[in-house]
Amino acid sequence: MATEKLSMAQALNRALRDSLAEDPTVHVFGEDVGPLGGVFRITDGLTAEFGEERCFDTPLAESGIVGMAVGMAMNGLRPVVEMQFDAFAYPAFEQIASHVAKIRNRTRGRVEVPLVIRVPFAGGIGGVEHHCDSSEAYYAHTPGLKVVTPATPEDAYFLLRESIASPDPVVLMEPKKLYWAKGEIDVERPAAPLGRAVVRREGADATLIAYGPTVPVALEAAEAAAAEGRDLQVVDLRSLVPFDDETVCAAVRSTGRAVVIAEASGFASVSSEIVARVTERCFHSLAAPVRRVSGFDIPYPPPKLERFHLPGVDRVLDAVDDLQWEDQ
Amino acid sequence: MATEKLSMAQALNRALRDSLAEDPTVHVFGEDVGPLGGVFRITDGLTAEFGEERCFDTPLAESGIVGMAVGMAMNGLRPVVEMQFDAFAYPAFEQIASHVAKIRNRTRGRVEVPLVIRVPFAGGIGGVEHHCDSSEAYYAHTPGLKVVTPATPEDAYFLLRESIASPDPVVLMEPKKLYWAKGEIDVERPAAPLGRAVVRREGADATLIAYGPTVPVALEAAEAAAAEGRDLQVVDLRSLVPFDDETVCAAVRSTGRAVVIAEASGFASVSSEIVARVTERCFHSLAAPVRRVSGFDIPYPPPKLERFHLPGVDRVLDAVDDLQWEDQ
Amino acid sequence: MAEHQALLPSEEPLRLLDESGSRVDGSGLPMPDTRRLLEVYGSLVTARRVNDQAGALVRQGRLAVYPSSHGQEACQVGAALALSDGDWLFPTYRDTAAVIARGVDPIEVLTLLQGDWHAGYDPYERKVAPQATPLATQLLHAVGVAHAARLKGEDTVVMALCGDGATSEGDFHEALNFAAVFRAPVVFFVQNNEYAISVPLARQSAAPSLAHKGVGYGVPGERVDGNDPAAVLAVLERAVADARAGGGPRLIEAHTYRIQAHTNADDDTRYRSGDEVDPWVARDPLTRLEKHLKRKRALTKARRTEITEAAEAVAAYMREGVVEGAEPEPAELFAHVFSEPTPQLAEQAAFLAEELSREGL
Amino acid sequence: MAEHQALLPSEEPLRLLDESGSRVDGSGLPMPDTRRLLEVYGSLVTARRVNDQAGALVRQGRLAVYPSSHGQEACQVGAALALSDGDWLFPTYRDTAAVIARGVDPIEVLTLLQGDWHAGYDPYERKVAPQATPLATQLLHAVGVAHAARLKGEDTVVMALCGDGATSEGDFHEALNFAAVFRAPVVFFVQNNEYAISVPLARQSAAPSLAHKGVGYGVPGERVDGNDPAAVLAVLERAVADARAGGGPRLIEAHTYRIQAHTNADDDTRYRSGDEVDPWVARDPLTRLEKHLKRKRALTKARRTEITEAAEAVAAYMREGVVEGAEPEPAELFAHVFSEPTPQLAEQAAFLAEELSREGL
Ligand SMILES: Cc1ncc(C[n+]2csc(CCOP(=O)(O)OP(=O)(O)O)c2C)c(N)n1
Ligand SMILES: Cc1ncc(C[n+]2csc(CCOP(=O)(O)OP(=O)(O)O)c2C)c(N)n1
Ligand SMILES: [Mg+2]
Ligand SMILES: [Mg+2]
Repeated sequence: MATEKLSMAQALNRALRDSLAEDPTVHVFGEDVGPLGGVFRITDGLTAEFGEERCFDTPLAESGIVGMAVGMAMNGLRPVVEMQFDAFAYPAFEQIASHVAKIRNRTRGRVEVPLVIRVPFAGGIGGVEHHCDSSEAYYAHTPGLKVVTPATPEDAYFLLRESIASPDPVVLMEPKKLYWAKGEIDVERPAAPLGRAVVRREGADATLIAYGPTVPVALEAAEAAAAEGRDLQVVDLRSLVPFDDETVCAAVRSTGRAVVIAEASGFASVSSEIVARVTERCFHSLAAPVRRVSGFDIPYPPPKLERFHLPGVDRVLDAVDDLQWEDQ
Repeated sequence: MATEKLSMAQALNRALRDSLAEDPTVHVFGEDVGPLGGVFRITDGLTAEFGEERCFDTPLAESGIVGMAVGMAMNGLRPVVEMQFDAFAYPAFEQIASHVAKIRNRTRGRVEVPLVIRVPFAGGIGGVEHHCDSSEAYYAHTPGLKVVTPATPEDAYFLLRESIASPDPVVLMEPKKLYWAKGEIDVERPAAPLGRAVVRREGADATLIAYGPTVPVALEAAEAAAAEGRDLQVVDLRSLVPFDDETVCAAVRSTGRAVVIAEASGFASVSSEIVARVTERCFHSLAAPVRRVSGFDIPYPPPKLERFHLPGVDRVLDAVDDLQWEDQ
Repeated sequence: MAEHQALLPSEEPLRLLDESGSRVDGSGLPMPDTRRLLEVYGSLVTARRVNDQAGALVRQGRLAVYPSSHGQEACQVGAALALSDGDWLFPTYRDTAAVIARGVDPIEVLTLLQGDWHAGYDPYERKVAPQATPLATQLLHAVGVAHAARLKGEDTVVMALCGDGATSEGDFHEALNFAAVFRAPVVFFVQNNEYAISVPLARQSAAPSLAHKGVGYGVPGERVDGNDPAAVLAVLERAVADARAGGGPRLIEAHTYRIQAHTNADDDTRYRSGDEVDPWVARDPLTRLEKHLKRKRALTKARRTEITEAAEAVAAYMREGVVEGAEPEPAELFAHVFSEPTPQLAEQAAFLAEELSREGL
Repeated sequence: MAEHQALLPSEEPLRLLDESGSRVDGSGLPMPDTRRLLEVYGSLVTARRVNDQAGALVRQGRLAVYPSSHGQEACQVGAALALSDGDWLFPTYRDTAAVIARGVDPIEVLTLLQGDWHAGYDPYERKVAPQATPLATQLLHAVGVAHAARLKGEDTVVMALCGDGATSEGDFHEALNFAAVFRAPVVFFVQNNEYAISVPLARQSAAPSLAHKGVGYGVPGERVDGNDPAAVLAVLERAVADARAGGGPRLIEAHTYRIQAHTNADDDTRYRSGDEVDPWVARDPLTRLEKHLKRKRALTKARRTEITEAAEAVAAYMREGVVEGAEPEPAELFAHVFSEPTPQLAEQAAFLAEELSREGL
């Protein structure tokens, strides 16, 4: 069919291009997204193809970018904005938490802000401080925001397309370290609606629950475990809000054991939420407490130390081994 | 002894006054904290007593307030800043997440920023939108911040004193609805170090884990349950970061059942963390999954609907009743 | 002359009427014609009545809180009347009178302060954004609405209101800058009422005036006597016309004064004296325009009665509507968070419904 | 004359030397004496050498990234030399040469870009804040340090650096305003190098100049030719002296140009042409001062050798230090988060230690 091999960066670029072409209300803007094509080249060629009005650079101010997007969305457009790096979205936090997330609710649904905030996030690329934060919990904790994150180029394409099409504001967390990973993508297949997890690998012994940058880690761990005779299932959440309790709980009930894998610091995080809700819902199916493999509760480390912080295959396998333990 | 009956607002005021008097490096500032004494009067009389240099109004800009505090702390002072309401701290989010929380770590401990950010938070006072957010998860999830919250005037006094004395930055979450609740306070008793939970009520059947505004709810629920013959234990966390695993786990192990009560929306929150960590640590002591009674995953409601959102005694008692249930 | 001169405000705020209602010359502003001034006067009387009535409802415990624009009505009315139907108004919590002057249903406006819901009116009906509480944040939305209008080829102008205190927020800066860079048709209208709750202007800014902030963005700054209804209208109408014609954004500072406390919950005796307030009472915008119109014999008794009655009708409507507000439905808590409730919200809604049904609600 | 005139910048950037190194009159700036200019020249040569050497280390894969100040060395050196020992410097990621000019150990400075740790030097040793990455945020810290100094009765001045792009951030606005209101002794020094990564100044601001932002805060704004080492030093020294004397903050915009790409990771051919860059190469600050000193016969061969050798020594030190950097200890991950590790961090540290010991590390 129309299958192609693209990197996640290319898939995101394709999604923007297709959305711009199909829907004249779509507008892409942010810092350096114009002629430069963004520091990760996600918007490469869009200004040339669609003109300055459809894809443009803004002054350097994230609150400004998001705030302007809110107004544009109020006035019938579908803005897609780029935050250059995770930590540089923080200046926009008030706009995101007090307006993007709340304006529909405040106005009893009269004002919709169908905008997308793209946030390249997480580490593993040797970036210096402030360039590798896993900030998804801030958004996922804020009612009114949808929060999605792809682990494959194909999901990146469809999640971005669906996010743009959504009448609700969506924060798209893009795992930087996967920007260059290639995968097959068929842009003509019907898109799954936002909010669906997917079982990436079947397995009977335990369930690995991952999202974004940790999905490949989970798959690799499952591969390694298989060599040792342990049959691990891998769930890729794809959407943090809404959360796909159905898929996740069915998976965990089928194995009775689970490990949640996330790069973000664990405390009061999305991974805490997953442990909590899986336990609440599947308590009597669990043979062992759900384990977490997350980043430590520390600021993101300098490049030479990041490998000690990031959930790696060995640490995941250790956690799987721990699923047999008794409570101490 | 030196026991007095004070409201929490008065206790906080007393703590500021005593700190200003004892330590010339303490400086209090923010919006309307000078002659007005703050919209909640927590800084009442401080400018008159200590002068304009020790307690002063700033221009209306929260990022500015926190950013200036960082610089003052770098230069040997101990700033105590007030954010007027929870949601109005969001403009300062970048300063808090990228600087307050990280500067010690960035500089290998060379730069300390011993500052306190006071955040009146949570609801129950009939406040309009943006005045009642429970924002503690944003801070608790950010490594490098201590996050504490009092439930009694005495704790308010000591937590604020200890926060000011701490070499680490502390976010003090002040439950607005308890500002006017009075309690005995003995300012001369030795202060507990930051990071200690306290068992507010002994009980054998189940443990209620609460903090800040939900502590009185937990105590009331325990009282009501006692009338029905159920013996509930109540833990007041006081500190979210650091977290007192020792006290909490000992409590939960002693009863085998637990309900976590928090006003904040539940998703990816401090309450998720508590469920997760208690379950991880006490799995085999648990007769039932740990239950959560938290705010819904919605923007804080308008005054006339807040009672449906807030964890109340009945909802807590229902959750306690649920602790017997099997996994469906 | 340096490029910047054209962007700098006049040394004194522009005026058309002095405190006694006499015509002042030299501002270069066109005097609105009498018919228009009568319209302004009518709106002023209603605005004052709205403020008074809301204050009374607060005292009766029927509204939780009300930030009054008493004394600032010339700004309230000017902001509303300077716009065409297709334009947008971005008000703050203090601009209830402006929102009503623009034609929004007063009861819908008071939904917020009654505690029934947040924004109570349909923003699209009269093109009035929800009243903003987080300071200066709405200015960016105003820029976005204006920029979108330009992209769509519409000649909409956006009037964005804020107070003196709000000019200190980062979002004020970003909004002015974005508007200037994109030449968005926004009139930023700052009501400098000398206070941000308790904090006086001198603690807010050391600038010669707030209008002097314009030049730093390449935006023309103007100052107007905010208690002169004629000058406020004239200056805003000119700015709206310029913006509509493609001249880009404008920054206008009105010099006025907050006669009452910040809200009923505030105690202004803690930070200012009556001596400071009194001279401003004498500068009341209503009496100023009334004197002017009387001097011009433009205010007939009949017209006056008509105006008073119209204002009274609004007040009566407010009194009625505020009591009769139905209690909001608990189920609404979950209805508007997303376009469709998520499974999580559906579950929570069911939980609450079940809880209420057990309580027999 | 209106109050604001004193706060507005000159129409043209101030200059003491033209591009050929000849003296220009009329700026009202005092010409630094020859001894001082020689000192500046020496620092310029080192700064350029630092930039070149860091670039080479990047090409060799020994540094991850380097944002060069090539072409902006007059600003780098001026910012450092205008300060006394007790003053503070607040640099950005691009101001490595300024940090080194202030006397910080170059290898400690490069810790960040080597990936060993974040800030590598002790900020208190030479009173240099960590190089800031989140744009404009450090300006507020600078205000805080300055305000604290004033409260403590010290006569410290703080030099706060940022780029043209950073002036668009809300924190720039809040910092200027806080400094003005508190009369904090801060010199805000904007290196306008025409670009924020790929975004040209015209997309950043529509103001006549960035120095025009000063008047909106009541802060005097000045413009200086950023490639004129004599003028930059003179204007900064005057501003530092004024601030020290209690004159409050100053805003100075240096007109300069980013000769190289944003960093080595950037591809500037995507957004600008070589034709645009070339004239700026001709305005090089080093050659300009060199020509001037040569014309004055102030630059002896011996002095020149001495200067080159000093610069070479720094480069050699960088080459050596960057290879020999020890690997950071994993345990450090937990050491500095709080004054004492929390029980949670202690547990996590033990977990990692155990993991590493199992791996035999
Ligand atoms: C971001 C933010 N910070 C703080 C507040 C609390 N607050 C509400 S009104 C106000 C004063 C605003 O003063 P000004 O802008 O002059 O407007 P005015 O009330 O005088 O009309 C403050 C501090 C807020 N609403 N938003
Ligand atoms: C808050 C924030 N947003 C975005 C970035 C990413 N970023 C790094 S440098 C830069 C451009 C800065 O331009 P300018 O202020 O002119 O300084 P220059 O690099 O030219 O020295 C950007 C957008 C950042 N570091 N911080
Ligand atoms: Mg005001
Ligand atoms: Mg630049």
